[in-house]
Amino acid sequence: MSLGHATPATGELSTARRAVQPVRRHQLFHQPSRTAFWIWGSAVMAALGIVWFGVTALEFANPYFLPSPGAVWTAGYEMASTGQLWADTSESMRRIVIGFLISTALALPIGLLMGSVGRFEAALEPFIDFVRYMPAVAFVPLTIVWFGVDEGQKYSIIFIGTFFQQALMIMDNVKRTPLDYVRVGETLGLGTTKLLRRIVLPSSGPAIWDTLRISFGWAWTWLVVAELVAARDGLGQRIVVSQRYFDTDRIFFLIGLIGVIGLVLDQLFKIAGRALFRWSSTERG
Amino acid sequence: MSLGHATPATGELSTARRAVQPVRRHQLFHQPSRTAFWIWGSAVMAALGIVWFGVTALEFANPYFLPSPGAVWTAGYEMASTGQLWADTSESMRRIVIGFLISTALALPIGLLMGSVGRFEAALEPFIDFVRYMPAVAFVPLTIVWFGVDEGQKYSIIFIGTFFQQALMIMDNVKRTPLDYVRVGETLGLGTTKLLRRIVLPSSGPAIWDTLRISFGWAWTWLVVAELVAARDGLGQRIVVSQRYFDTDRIFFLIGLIGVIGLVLDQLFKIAGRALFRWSSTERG
Amino acid sequence: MSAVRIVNVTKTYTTRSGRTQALSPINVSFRPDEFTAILGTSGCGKSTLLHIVAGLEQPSTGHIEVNGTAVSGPGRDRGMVFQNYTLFPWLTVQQNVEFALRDLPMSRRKRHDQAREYLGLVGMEAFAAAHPSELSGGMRQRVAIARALSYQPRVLLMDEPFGALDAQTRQGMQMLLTRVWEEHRMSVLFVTHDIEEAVCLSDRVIVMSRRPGAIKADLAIDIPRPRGIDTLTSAELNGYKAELLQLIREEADDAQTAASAKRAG
Amino acid sequence: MSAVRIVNVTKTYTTRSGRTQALSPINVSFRPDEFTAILGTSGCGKSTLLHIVAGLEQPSTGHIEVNGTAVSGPGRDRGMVFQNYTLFPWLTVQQNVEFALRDLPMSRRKRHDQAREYLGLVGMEAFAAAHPSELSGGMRQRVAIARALSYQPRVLLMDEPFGALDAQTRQGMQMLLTRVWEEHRMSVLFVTHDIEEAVCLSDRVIVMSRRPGAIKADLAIDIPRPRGIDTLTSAELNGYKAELLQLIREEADDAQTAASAKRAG
Amino acid sequence: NSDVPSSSGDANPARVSMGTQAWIGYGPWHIVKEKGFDKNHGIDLDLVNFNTDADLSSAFAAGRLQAGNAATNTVAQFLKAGQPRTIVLFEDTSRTADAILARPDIRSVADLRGKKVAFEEGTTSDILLRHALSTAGLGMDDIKVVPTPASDAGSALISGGVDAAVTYEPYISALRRQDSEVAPIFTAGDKPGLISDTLTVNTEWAKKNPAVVSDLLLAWNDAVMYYREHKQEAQAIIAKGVGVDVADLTTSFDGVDFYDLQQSNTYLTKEFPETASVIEKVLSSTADESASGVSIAGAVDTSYGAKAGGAN
Ligand SMILES: Nc1ncnc2c1ncn2[C@@H]1O[C@H](COP(=O)(O)OP(=O)(O)OP(=O)(O)O)[C@@H](O)[C@H]1O
Ligand SMILES: Nc1ncnc2c1ncn2[C@@H]1O[C@H](COP(=O)(O)OP(=O)(O)OP(=O)(O)O)[C@@H](O)[C@H]1O
Ligand SMILES: [Mg+2]
Ligand SMILES: [Mg+2]
Repeated sequence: MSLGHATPATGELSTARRAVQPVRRHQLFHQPSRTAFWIWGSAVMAALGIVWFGVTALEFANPYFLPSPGAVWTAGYEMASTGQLWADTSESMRRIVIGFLISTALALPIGLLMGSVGRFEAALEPFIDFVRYMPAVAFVPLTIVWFGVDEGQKYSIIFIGTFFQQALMIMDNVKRTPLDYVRVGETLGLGTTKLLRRIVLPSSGPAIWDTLRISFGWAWTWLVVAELVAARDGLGQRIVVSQRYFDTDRIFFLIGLIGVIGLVLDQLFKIAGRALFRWSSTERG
Repeated sequence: MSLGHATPATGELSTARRAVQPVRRHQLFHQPSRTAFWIWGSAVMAALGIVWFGVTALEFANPYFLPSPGAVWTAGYEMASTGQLWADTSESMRRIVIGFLISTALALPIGLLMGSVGRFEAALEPFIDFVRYMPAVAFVPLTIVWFGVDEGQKYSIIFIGTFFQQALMIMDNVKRTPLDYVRVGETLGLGTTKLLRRIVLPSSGPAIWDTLRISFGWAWTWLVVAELVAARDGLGQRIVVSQRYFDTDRIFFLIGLIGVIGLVLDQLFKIAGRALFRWSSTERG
Repeated sequence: MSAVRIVNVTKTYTTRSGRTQALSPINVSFRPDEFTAILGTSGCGKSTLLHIVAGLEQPSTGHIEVNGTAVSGPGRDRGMVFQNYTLFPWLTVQQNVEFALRDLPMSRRKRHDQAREYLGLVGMEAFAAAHPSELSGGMRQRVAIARALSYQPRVLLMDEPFGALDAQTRQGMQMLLTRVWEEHRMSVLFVTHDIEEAVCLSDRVIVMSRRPGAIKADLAIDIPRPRGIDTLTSAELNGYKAELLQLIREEADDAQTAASAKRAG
Repeated sequence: MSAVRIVNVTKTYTTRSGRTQALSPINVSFRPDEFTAILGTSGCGKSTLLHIVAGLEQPSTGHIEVNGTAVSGPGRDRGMVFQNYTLFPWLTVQQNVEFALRDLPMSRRKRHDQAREYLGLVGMEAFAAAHPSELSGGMRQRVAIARALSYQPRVLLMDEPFGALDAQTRQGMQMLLTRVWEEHRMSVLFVTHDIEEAVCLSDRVIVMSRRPGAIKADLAIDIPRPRGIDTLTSAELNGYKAELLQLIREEADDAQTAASAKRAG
Repeated sequence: NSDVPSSSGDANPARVSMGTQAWIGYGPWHIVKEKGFDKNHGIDLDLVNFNTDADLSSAFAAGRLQAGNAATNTVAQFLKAGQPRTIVLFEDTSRTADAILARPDIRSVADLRGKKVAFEEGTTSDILLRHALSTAGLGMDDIKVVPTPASDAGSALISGGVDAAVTYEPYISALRRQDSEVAPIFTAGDKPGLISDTLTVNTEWAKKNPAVVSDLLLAWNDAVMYYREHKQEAQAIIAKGVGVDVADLTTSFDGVDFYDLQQSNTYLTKEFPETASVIEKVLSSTADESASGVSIAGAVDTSYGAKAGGAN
């Protein structure tokens, strides 16, 4: 940063910022260095891997309960070599992305209005609050009745699982727009639409992006439920099928794969967010 | 509040607080009054109810797709009159509470340590981040293998769906402890344990409570999944059985009931939170 | 004709927890080239008054006139600088100033140049491409002033614009504001609770009593212009300061007594 | 013997974005009953220095001695008052003060009384049962001072304790602190960037240069005690103020030039 | 293995955990519980309800169950997965309780060509569909497969998302009640024995507790006898056990034949090998290596039944 020296700004603001990412003598609230993060993180993962390997190698556990790393890897390799794995992954990815986009396309304007116009909040919050407790799984039969057995039904499950949380979270993000920003716009004579477009939306951009990142993660949770019905490909469907044939090796591999994909996408979201919202330093990590 | 007049404190802090709950001329960011909230909220719910009633009364929709309010009510009444509904509700409630308590009992210390001791965060965050994307639904066969078909298996599903999110959120809550509070403790010579117990924990209390409230809501989502297997009672099991007999009336009633229970518990959590953390005004009203 | 006239204005806030009277009836007017400081303890209603003049809040009774016309909403005839840094963090310094000029009938080129000109006025043209987060507090407030001046409002409302700056930066900013104002002259309403700042900047100091705010004193400041750094340690300033200090302390004592009484009762 | 001796202390922060030298070698000591103000622009390392004395940060080189003994961590011989209100919001005023006395070998009764005594010292006993959120900023800082004094540290470290208060409240607090200190006498290190505050409170003012912080000037303040509200407008104060203003302005100018140069280069 | 209880005299009834599903063919076990036939034979039966074969199998494999009810073809999958199971009882055959249902424009199996069919792969529905298609000279490639759990296949058909659905009772009755236009075009009765159910037990456990297994079979026999003598009460008990009104199930019962112990013994020794080979053939046509190449008949052990039958 070329202006690094100018950053410390006023004591107050910078103290507030530092409180989140402190560098401290005491072991409490000492933010570990990036290297420490990698070392500790990998160490724990490696340790878990070794325990897993050891337990299965010494045959402490029935391989049906806990398959060995080798077996899991082989199962994955087999699926990959037939091209099935790739087809499943891309199919699931497509479903999640579309379901997520539909949800976002609706949640964004609704959340924006709910967060900024009191009457919208009053009108919609009770309803959304009510619906969001309803278990998405229970909607499966209804979605079949309503949307049939094609892709629409799958999107609808992902939508039901995602939309209501998204709308509430975006509402919250928007509410945190500093009122003074809006006031500046008002003194310039901007009307409601321009205030929303030019000030409220960009101001809550980083927080909304974070909401999208988190809710995209949740969308994966609904994949298996979405693919229960009438799916020929897809990681969720593959898990269901493997379940039927008691293929724990595959289940392990597939669940792990979903975990890895989730982790990678999360990082991509974070990187994209940092690039998009360079001006914002509020993001963690 | 007997000291009301003393509250406005310094301009700065109170401005910050006001930004969240502003009272404004402009329609933007104008917090609606409690009455307006009730009126608008009920109006929307009532309108949806009337549309529902109208559509079914005029037989626009196949009652199997969309049963009439009357049919849903009758279905509910029947279940209630045999005492079955009450048995199901209390059974589900018990499962959720126990699963949630197990999860919380583990997430609380782990989140506390991850949020305050950098090495814990470094060690556990990657692992938890990895696991939390894995769809809880996919774990059903594994939980049967690991925990059998008794109640333990049901708790384990609720645990898997709740714990990882909880741990990460509590970590985040704890991280927001103002560093200066900890510094005060340090100048008084307190060691790590006392700092955690006397300062970090009470300071992040309201935020942790909020996390518990939200994650308790999520636990309901997993109920149907948890009760898929070997359950004799429970709202989730009842939904599964109704699904089997295409009993849309019952499904509607049960999903609605879960929504209402969720809403009520959420309010109870909020009320309890306000009573427990009277000193905190950061909670949304 | 007055630049701003405040007629019989009162303000009562109604919130969920009750009603707060923030202002008792206020009547006062400001000349077009007058620099007025408004002084008062925290919570006495200074911001409320300024927001009413800006049109950001509606008065409960009474009204505001700007250049002889009653106004009821915000408008470009009144510019405002806030206490907290209100630059938009997602825009560069240049874009922040241009933001105020959008929607005006002028070419892109003209808008760019005009923004650059006002950045020059506050000595910030070198930072046109920087984002607010790269600037210190003082630099940010300089840009905020440039933004408020750029569309040439007749009245400039400043709500503790230097309140969050450290003492040294604050002095620099006071000198800068004095210089700019002495060149451009307009009606300024400057809210502060720093007595020295009030005296050293203005032609007139209005002291407000504590809540519900009312005008307690209205003092002309006869320190010759142009003013400079020496004004800060001049004997005249010290005289006004002692006088205002006395006025303010009466207020503070009242408040203290009231608080203790309420507590005990 | 000095209450506090700072020996060859430097501090360099290493963060993910690089290394920042906050302090160049500092050598200075403070007498047991001396009230010292530390003055400097924002970011010059005042808080860093205070935290090192408090034992909250480790110096990169050098060490600290308290009453002739080297110390390396925090301890009850040094009390601290922070800029932002650091009362625990979940405890009442009384409990906040008692918090500092827990773990000490005294009865509940004694602890209660001692806390109440110090609340009385700062005029807050009437609010013992209130929660911090019910108090104004000035009231909160009074309780924080009571808390820091209650366990009778030999050294009191104050990091811009009045920085967030409005000017009027601030004056009241300065008077309060002066009164308490003149009664109880101890070594005080008082960080501020308000020149007037520094002069009016202390026996000695240390001016720090901008980053990496070093001691630029060390000035004895010979204004007789007890001091009162008139000290604020006294001629002596004005003299010291002009002198310090000059010193500080050199610093500020340097910074301004450096910033512009860096930007252009 | 501590999970496996042993028969330790009549004073202390041997506990047997048995996995079951909401299929009326397993209904007599509910009669066993309700009427206390288990206690009469010195055992304590614990019926554990599952929604899918997969979940039941997981529990079985984990040693949580000593016995499990399953369709004969499902047993092949269990065996293929290496689970130590022994078939000890032939419980029932389905006649009209498994069926291919279709909209009115489809009148025969041959009409399914190019149509969307919803069914759950690897289940009895899969077997039935494959067999039906082969009778019409079709294969799976001639239809559009829509993999759907049996519980949802009906919904898929009603919603118009598919042209035909393969499912079983009680879904069939429920479905026809909802939509009277839907009619069966092929039922299990068209190939008797194809869709049938057996009781399997954990092989190891059975070897250690032969008496308990025999007692279990006797309890089943009592229940079937009771069913035959008190049809209405028996059906009410079963309906309650699977969670529906008896009125909703009456037609379903007509589609199922229960086998008593003697019938079972006979069937298992005489006809079962042939039935098994038909199933194996159909399974091998799935080209799903998870269920091919096993011998179902090889898993049968009639000794427990014979012993119980002899003692009877
Ligand atoms: N924990 C930290 N990690 C990294 N750099 C730090 C840290 N604390 C302070 N610094 C840097 O050290 C320098 C001195 O900071 P310090 O807070 O001591 O200044 P200060 O004089 O107290 O300023 P202010 O008046 O704004 O409070 C600054 O450049 C700051 O950015
Ligand atoms: N939006 C609002 N809703 C309710 N009460 C308000 C609102 N804004 C201000 N008040 C109350 O009105 C009174 C005056 O507030 P105002 O912000 O005008 O004071 P101020 O003089 O600007 O104080 P400060 O110096 O702290 O900025 C205060 O008691 C405050 O609590
Ligand atoms: Mg104000
Ligand atoms: Mg500092």
